[in-house]
Amino acid sequence: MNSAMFLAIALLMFIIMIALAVASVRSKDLIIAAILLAGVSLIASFAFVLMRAPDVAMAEASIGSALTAIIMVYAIKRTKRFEDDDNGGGHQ
Amino acid sequence: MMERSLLQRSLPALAISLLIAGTIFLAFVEVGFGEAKVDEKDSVSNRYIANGTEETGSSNLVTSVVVNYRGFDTLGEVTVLFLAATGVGALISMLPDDKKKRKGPAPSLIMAYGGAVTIPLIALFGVYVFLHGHLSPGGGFQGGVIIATAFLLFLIIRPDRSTPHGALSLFESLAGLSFVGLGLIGLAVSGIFLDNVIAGFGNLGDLVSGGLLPLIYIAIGVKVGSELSGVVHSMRGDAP
Amino acid sequence: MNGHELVFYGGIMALLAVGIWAVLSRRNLIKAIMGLAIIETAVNLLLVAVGYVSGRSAPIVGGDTGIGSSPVGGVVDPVPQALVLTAIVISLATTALALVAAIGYYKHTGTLDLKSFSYGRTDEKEVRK
Amino acid sequence: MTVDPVLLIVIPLAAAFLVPLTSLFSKAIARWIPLLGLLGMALVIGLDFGDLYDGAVTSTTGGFDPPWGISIVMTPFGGLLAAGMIGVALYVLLSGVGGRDGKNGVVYSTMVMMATTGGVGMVITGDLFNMFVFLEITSIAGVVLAAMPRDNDRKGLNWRGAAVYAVVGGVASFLVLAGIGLLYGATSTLNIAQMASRVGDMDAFVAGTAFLLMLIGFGIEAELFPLNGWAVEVYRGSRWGTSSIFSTVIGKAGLFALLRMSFIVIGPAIKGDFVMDILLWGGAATYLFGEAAAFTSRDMYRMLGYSSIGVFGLLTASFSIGTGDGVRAGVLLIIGHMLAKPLLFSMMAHAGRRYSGDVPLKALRGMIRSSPAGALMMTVGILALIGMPPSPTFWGKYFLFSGAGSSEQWVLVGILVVGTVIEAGYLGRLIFNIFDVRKDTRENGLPLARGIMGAVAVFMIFLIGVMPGPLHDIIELVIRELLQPLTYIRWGVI
Repeated sequence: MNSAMFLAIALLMFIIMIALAVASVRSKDLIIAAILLAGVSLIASFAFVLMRAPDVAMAEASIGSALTAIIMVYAIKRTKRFEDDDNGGGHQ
Repeated sequence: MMERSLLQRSLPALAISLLIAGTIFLAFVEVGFGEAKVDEKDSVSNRYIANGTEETGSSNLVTSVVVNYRGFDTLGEVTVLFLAATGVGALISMLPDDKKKRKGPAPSLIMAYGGAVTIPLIALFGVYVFLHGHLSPGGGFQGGVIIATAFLLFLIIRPDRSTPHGALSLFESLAGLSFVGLGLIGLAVSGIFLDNVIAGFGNLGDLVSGGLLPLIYIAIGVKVGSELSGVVHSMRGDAP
Repeated sequence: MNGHELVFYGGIMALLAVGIWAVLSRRNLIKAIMGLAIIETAVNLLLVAVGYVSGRSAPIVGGDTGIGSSPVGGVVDPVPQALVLTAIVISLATTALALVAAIGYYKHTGTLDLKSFSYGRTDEKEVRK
Repeated sequence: MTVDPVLLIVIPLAAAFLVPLTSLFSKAIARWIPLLGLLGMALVIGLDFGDLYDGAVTSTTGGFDPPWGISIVMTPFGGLLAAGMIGVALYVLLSGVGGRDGKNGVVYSTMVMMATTGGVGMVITGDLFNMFVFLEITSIAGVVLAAMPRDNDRKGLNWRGAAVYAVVGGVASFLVLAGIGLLYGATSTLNIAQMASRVGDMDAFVAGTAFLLMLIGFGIEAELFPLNGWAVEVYRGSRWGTSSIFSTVIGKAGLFALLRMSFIVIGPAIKGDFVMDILLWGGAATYLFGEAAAFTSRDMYRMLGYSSIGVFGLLTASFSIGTGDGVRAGVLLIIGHMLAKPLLFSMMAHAGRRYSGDVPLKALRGMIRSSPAGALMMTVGILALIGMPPSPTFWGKYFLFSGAGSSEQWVLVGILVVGTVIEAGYLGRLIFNIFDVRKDTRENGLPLARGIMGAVAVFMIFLIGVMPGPLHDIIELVIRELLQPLTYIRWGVI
């Protein structure tokens, strides 16, 4: 893999990662936000592979995109799914 | 009106975050990547790369750093996970019960049978990963997490089954104590905690090599697996 | 300074900025925790990048074990990778506990918003009954 | 006699791992294990304490000499703080002996032990990343402690504190981690002593950024202004033991880490007094903020919490004067605070145990009649906190004024006077309430264990206040350790 191509892949990866992160922060639906966050982790684990860190990539893929996402979904199920910006909620 | 107030609220936050990130960016660009560190004659990483395999008997240098050179960190890190698992379990149990039972949909046929086939395979893969931690990418953490993922899949396809909480804490305790115990062997033999006293044991690249290192990684794998399973299980709550 | 460093550090820092922005501006607790998770991912990437050396292979030597089996041109720095392995597991622990605290807050107040809710006055009578 | 200081960490970890195993068989035995673990730590530090008079007590782990392996460097300052932290944790756990266990008593005491272990680890480790790991141990244990409700709580104030601390503390520790990455990138080592010996050729901008990250990260843990909003939420909702641990163990460990990094590593890398000045004025601002906020507090948990924030500011300022007297003052103020604050929290909690949520000042009213022993001990604690002689705080403030005066920091002297007056004002109100006897005073006897531990604290206050002499030699070593980086470097490379 030559240097320019490597750079292009890295750039593309970071753009996707940041787009996913922004979308996750802006989403009103917390479940969707959690899934987008798992996407960020998944791309991050590709970035780890690109930076020659296979051990870290394995850990990030399984922890960041599987376990963190699932405990977030469990937590959202125990609370409430939608973020409302005006009055901060109240009992549903 | 609404939009404007939202913007007003997040503008200072945006400015602060850009300021912090920008400063860190400039500093890190100044420092650069790792060329200088790895090539410097007496730097830590240079020595690990040059002598790591010989001194610890592990082909995977990350493993030799995690378990041997910086084994004390790893002990602390397993403790962090232990505290989190204990804390999550205890705190969840203090919460008032849900009014509505969260009865999820029953798993579909494909989920149920697919899971039944894949769970043993995933668990086996987890064991493989932590057994080969000193040879290939992976190790105790990754293996433990993979086992926890298998457990998670089990929770999803059999939501009605109650899980053996006692067994989880038994594994957790025993694995933690064996980690400390393996460290104390070093303290007893050579006066140094976590000393890999039989580092030269076995041939480099064999499964049975690396002295105490694979044993410690097995303990870590079991501990991480049982703790993360405990966390996931407590977060889900009891079966309806 | 070369292109690699600019792209990697720049991308990571943009991610970090998104995380800090989320923590500072979102009032929903779970959103703030997601921001924390983004910060954690960014810092982990940052640490690995500090040890990365362009054109070298993964820090695994000897044997025929797949990735990086022939480190002819040398290997990257294994130390930051070991640190990040630790940090990733720690970040999961932090996230899980923060989520539990958020659940507890919700169960008692009915909201995930830290600012909109205020606890009333407490006095002794209330407790005695 | 020297014992390997790594046992200070190993013993409580083994104890913590034993707890779930033992709980499977007998809950009654399991609840004593954390206390035993703490007693083991106390034994180790007691055996090693004499050696601190000769310099640092060191050890290695993993069988590699530093900087290859992680080393333990228990300096005189670190050893002193570790002893104090273990003492506070013992005070908290022993005061609860014989009383009704709150919910999850075993988990609570395990977390008290582990928060202390993390704090001790932070002050005795010689490795920067290891310090981060211990920081995480304290902050995870801190979140769990903060989430444990008081006995009669119905409002869930505890959850709010825990949630805020979990998020803010998480951000803090990962900013610290970014700073560690930066320092590793610049010096290619993680051993603090080696790092200190290599800062000479560090870029000033890099060092400044590392300082910024450490200041934000550890400053949050040490409750420095303006990063301390979370702390009040924790103090407001948690048990008195948790508040004591936060104000004397977790915060002190964060302060120690900040001082260690600024004095020994980052300060020498930046020309001039930049680092010292920021810490000095940041500390002074924190002091004024804390005391003023405490003065306006209606809830006593928050009042004592803000008072702790003020003390953190005072400590930061006095260490950053950068003279021998400043360090002397800082050490004595730490000792005074570690003795007086847990005493105050425990007695105040006893007086206010009928309230759920906030505890108003009137809860103390007539305490001299309802529980005379508790009232007297609390009065001693209050006077010791203000700095009446004989108390360690008195000596601390004496050295502080002389240090600030002799380095001609007149603004600082002014701030100290104003702060002390405010402090005397609100703490004096507590004393008035204690002795304000009304007719409807109800009997509220002090539990035996809490009374005995209070008496021990009062005794220690008088002992150190009357005879600070034996501490003299060790404080001289602390001065050398903090003000001459070479001393630390020599200890650290073993």
